[in-house]
Amino acid sequence: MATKTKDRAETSAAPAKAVNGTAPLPEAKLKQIYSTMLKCRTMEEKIRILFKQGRFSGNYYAAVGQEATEVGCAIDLRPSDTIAPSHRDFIANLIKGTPLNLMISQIYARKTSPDQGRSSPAHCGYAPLNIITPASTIAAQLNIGTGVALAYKMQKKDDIVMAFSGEGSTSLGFWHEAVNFAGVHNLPIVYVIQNNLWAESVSVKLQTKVEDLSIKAQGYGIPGITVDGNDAVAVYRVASEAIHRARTGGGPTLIECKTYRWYGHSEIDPAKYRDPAEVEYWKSKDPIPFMENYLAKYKLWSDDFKAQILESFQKELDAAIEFAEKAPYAEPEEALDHVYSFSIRDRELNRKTWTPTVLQK
Amino acid sequence: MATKTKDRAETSAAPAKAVNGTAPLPEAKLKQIYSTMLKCRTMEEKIRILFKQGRFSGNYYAAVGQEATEVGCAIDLRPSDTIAPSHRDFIANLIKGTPLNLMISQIYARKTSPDQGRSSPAHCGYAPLNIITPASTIAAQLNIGTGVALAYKMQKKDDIVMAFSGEGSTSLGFWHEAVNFAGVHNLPIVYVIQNNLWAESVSVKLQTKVEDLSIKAQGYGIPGITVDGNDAVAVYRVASEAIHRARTGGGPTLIECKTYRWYGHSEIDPAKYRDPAEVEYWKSKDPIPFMENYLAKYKLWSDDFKAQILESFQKELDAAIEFAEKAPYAEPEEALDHVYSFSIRDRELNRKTWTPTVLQK
Amino acid sequence: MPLITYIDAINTALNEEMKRDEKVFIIGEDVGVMGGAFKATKGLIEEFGPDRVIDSPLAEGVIVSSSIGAAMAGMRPVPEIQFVDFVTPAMDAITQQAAKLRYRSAGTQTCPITLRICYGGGVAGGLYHSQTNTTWFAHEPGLRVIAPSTPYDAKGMLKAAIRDDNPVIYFEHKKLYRSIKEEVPSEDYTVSLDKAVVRREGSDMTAVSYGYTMQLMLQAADKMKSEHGINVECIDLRTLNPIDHDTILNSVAKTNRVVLVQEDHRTLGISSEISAVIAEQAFECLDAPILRVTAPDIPAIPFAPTLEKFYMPTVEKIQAAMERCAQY
Amino acid sequence: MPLITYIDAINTALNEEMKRDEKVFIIGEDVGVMGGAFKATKGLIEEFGPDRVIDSPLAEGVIVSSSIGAAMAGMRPVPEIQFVDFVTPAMDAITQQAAKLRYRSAGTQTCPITLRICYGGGVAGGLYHSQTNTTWFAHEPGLRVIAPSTPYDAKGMLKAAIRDDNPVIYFEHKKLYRSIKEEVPSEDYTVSLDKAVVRREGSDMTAVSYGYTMQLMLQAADKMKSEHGINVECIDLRTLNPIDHDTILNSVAKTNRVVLVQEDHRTLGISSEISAVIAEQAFECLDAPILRVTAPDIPAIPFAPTLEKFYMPTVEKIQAAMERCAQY
Ligand SMILES: Cc1ncc(C[n+]2csc(CCOP(=O)(O)OP(=O)(O)O)c2C)c(N)n1
Ligand SMILES: Cc1ncc(C[n+]2csc(CCOP(=O)(O)OP(=O)(O)O)c2C)c(N)n1
Ligand SMILES: [Mg+2]
Ligand SMILES: [Mg+2]
Repeated sequence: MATKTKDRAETSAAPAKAVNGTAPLPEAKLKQIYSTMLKCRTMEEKIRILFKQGRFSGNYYAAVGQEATEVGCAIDLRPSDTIAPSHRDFIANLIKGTPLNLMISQIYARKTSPDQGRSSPAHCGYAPLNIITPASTIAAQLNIGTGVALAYKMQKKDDIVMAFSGEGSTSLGFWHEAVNFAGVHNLPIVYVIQNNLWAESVSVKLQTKVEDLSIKAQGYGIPGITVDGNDAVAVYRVASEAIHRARTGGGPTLIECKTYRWYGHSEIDPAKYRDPAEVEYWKSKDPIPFMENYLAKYKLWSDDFKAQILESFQKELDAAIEFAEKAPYAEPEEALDHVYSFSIRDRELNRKTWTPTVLQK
Repeated sequence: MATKTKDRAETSAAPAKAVNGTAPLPEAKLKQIYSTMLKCRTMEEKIRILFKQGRFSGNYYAAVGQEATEVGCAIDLRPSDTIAPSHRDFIANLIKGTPLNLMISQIYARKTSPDQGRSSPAHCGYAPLNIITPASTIAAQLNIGTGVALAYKMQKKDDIVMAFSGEGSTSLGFWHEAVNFAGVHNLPIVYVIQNNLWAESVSVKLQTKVEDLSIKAQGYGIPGITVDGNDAVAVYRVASEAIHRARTGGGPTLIECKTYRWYGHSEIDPAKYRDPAEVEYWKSKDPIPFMENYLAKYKLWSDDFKAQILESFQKELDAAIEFAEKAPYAEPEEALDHVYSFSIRDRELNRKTWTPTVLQK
Repeated sequence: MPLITYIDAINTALNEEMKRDEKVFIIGEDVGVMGGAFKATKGLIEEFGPDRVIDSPLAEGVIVSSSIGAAMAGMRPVPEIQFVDFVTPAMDAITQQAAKLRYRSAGTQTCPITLRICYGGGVAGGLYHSQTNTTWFAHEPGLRVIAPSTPYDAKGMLKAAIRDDNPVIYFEHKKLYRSIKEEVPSEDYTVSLDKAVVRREGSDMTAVSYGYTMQLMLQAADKMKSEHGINVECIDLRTLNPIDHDTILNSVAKTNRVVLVQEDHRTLGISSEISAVIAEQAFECLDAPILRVTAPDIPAIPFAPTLEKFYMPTVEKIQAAMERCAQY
Repeated sequence: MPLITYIDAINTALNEEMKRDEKVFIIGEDVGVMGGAFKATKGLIEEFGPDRVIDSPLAEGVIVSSSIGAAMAGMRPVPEIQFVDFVTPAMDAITQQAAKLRYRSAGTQTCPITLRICYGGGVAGGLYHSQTNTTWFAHEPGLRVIAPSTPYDAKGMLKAAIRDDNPVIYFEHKKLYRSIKEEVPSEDYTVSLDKAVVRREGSDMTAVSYGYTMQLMLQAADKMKSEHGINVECIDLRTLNPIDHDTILNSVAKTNRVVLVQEDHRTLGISSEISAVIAEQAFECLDAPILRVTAPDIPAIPFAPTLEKFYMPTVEKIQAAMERCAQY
């Protein structure tokens, strides 16, 4: 339990080197982290434009600004590991490998989406890669993920679960029940709190009296650590240690990533409740240039490298948008499907009328 | 935040002197604590006999063995303070001053009970003294109590709330929501966990991975302390400090009292899941002789003193039992009362039938 | 009288009640600095301060339970649940505490709270921002459950609820917020929490609904008149618990035919209870089967427009049922 | 065939299913070392160990949600809620997750759990150990809800539920646990989760109930025969969601009279839905009002014996309704 934190000083955000020595990560991994962050950013900025253009309806919850957190945590997960995403973790799909055509179909609520257009945009899951289709209910995915971890343990697998939640989610009773349960049963799960300081319009100061949310781990007897969520390498190292612990029977970890969402809670939220200076401060801590500098230091980055990633991803993305825009909606009656393992179509569509079978008595 | 505990060593149970110097409490207070504990014990042992004799039905949840905790915490509360009791805190009524006739009427579910026989025995509240009538739902009283504390703060009163819960209750989401909320709003409330090691048949080891439950306070940014729940003086000092803090705007405190229930979860539970040696160990730590020794050390105790308390209380108790046994049950139709602020009797008892008002068209 | 929207009616009622009685306070997610997800509480934190307009932690359980406790201690809390889809964490507080506190204490402890809950679909909200869930609470004696469908009622019933001594669940339909306007008195007034109301008189058929579909039902009734000369008496239920049986049964005694309309899915929606009451207490009055226009029995409103449209009751679907009823 | 009680039937079914399929496990409060508050899981921890019979923390939410997740990952969890009065903390897990997971993932993610819930009154349990609350779940498409009333069904339906691919809520009535015995096969068998069953044939009247009151209804029917020569057809609903309409409507088409019996309070109990279905789909078949025998609309069963007795349906109350129905 090397990362178990005892007091505030230690739980503060710390760059990668402070966590686990100074040896840099393999070059390929560093580049993969960077390119994935870049793709996430590109995709979400594009989705935001599509929304503003009215090309899909509903809403979208961008994680722009939080890419280091999501990528640093999830980049190494196996297909057989489970991700339990919240409303803000659409990009978890990109990281884990959900085909882009399917993801954008989700945004457009088309029949070709993994959920055939049932959930709201951004609420994307993908069964083949074990990404739980999220409800909107806060913390629900984390609670279900805890059950998946229970199964993994029972099945003696070395797969693990990574459950994302926002700092607002920590106030909810279910969150507590799940983390406490994981502690008792020493489950293979990593709880990642993306503390972006706001839950819709509510400041973290009104959520809880504590400053570093990883201290909550102490109430459950599990390791907790706070990390700079805008430093992908730091996040990666912290997450790697937690994932390793979970995989090897060491039980759950609570990671708090301090980060920030650049935009409103959703695309219809002008986020006037925030001080513009706060937004500017966090934009200046943009995780992507931060990572570029880091890579550059090791001569792993160039404008060209970036341009190449962007160019090929843009193509993929444009193709996916075209695919989704051309895809059909589900047929109206399909609303009746997948309620149960059996069909209810006949029951709902053909209601019979009874007449007396015998003469009046 | 003098009692805020930083690590395990400090949160361990500690006798009174370790908490707040060595000055003994006023003699009258010490005697009052003792005599109240004795009355609680006497009453509950009597109620258990009455149950075994089949003189009332339902069930009873005795706090025998936990008297130091309850008395030490609640003895100094004002009538205008609120107690939020759980199923095991029937004796909170005795401590706060609910008339014995009414309490025993509750046991007998008579019309003369504060709830007119609606709740199960042991679920006793008393509005004039601000004792919340408990639901059986675990932690519910604590959540409602938190709302009372919110009102007290809004109303700028210096009344406080004391909310009891068992260690099992701490696993429930609502518990977490309430304590976290009290932290954010700095409410005048004292949360007392009576950790009696068992929640029905479930060991505290299966409830949570932590050893000293007061550490959970850290997740809410409030002071937490663990105290020997069988040492009434220690409990009293810890509680006094917490009550004082709450009264003077210092916010909530979480107190864990380590204690033990001697008997089964309820009168129908033989408690076979416990090691008899464990029971014996805790019986040897009986808070009442412990207090007798303490008093004796200061020459405040004698057989005679005890006999006097018992004699007069026995009389009171016998009279209350007689009162209750002679009291009537509510009339059947009274089941329809107090659903709303208005009566539903007419609606429920006199259902009308309609016939067509005009000729057929 | 000013012409105002449904949501303005709510906002005004809150404002006026907070002025009238300093025991009234608001608590919920985003009710403060943001003025509510739909702006129902807009401007209130500026006027009454953060002690009376509390941005709560993300925890519906304690939003309601803290209100219950505060109400016990003399306050008049008006907690808010942002979407009924997220009311589940407060299920214990609502059904086991608020609904039963008066009963379990034989009337000695009470909790006059007014829990505002935003509900309803037809706004591309998808599975978790469109639910109805009125049944859970209409089924609980001890709760008053109301669901106004007009700005006038929205204001008058909210004021009455806040002054009422019982726990009231106030269902406000998000599709109504800005879709209808009505002239609403600036003076203080309240609307009874006990009574359904006849919105449109008619002798040929009784139709009953609440919330958004009440408005659709009125439109369908107009078409029945203009297209078939059939006079549909339209009852706005308004109160879902306890239900005003008399207004409905008096109407059925007159019309002998019934169409019930609800946005909720079919099984155990509010219409089921109304149907059962009629079939039991006004059987002689019936000339035709009691028809229900409801959503299909699927878990919630799916997001895609084709699917949502299939789900929602419409004027056409209601009119078709009225025609079937008339022709029977 | 051995003569066994309802609770033995449950215990045997659990034991057999755990032997048959190692993916089956149990989780709940006191299910392990204590063998359950009523001993439904007695002996299982000794036989299958604490990894498959998990004494959970006191947290109904995670009892159900961890089961949902485990089921997604291939297990067959059988979580238990000790008393339905305490199911509220699991309301989100049950209604928003279990009921909607298959739907929201278009069938790609499913959670075959069997949630056993102990319910019902008449045992001096008081307000918080006697509730019914079946409506909350019968109202939720996506859930199967079953409520066996005999030992044979208790065993066969529990086995079917565990093998079923849908989330099933299994309501077991505490008053039935030890009050009835029946011959139950030792061999493996299952009972359909789709069908109501005619427990007693009759041509004069249809009576429908479930759970404990099903047994009372049969007794009342016997009295109707012996005292009045009236043949009451008794239907045991068994499945509360989705309800088997055909069995009921076929019977009503034959008898033309209906009495519905439920232990739950009146408004929006299961009988309301059955009444509405009949009034809509078999109106022509009705010769009399559809009568409901229910508890009054009060928040829960009060403790004192006078009050509990007033609350509970009895053979006498049921018979009185049958007589009224026959005389109409
Ligand atoms: C139980 C529940 N209550 C309320 C909501 C409405 N809601 C959606 S997101 C949100 C804020 C979430 O904040 P946080 O957990 O910090 O995540 P973030 O949006 O910042 O990523 C709220 C209140 C919900 N979805 N579920
Ligand atoms: C929400 C809820 N779940 C389950 C129960 C059943 N139950 C009653 S008491 C109890 C154990 C309580 O343990 P603890 O909190 O330690 O209190 P103690 O009985 O030891 O005083 C349980 C599980 C309940 N009353 N409420
Ligand atoms: Mg946040
Ligand atoms: Mg305990």
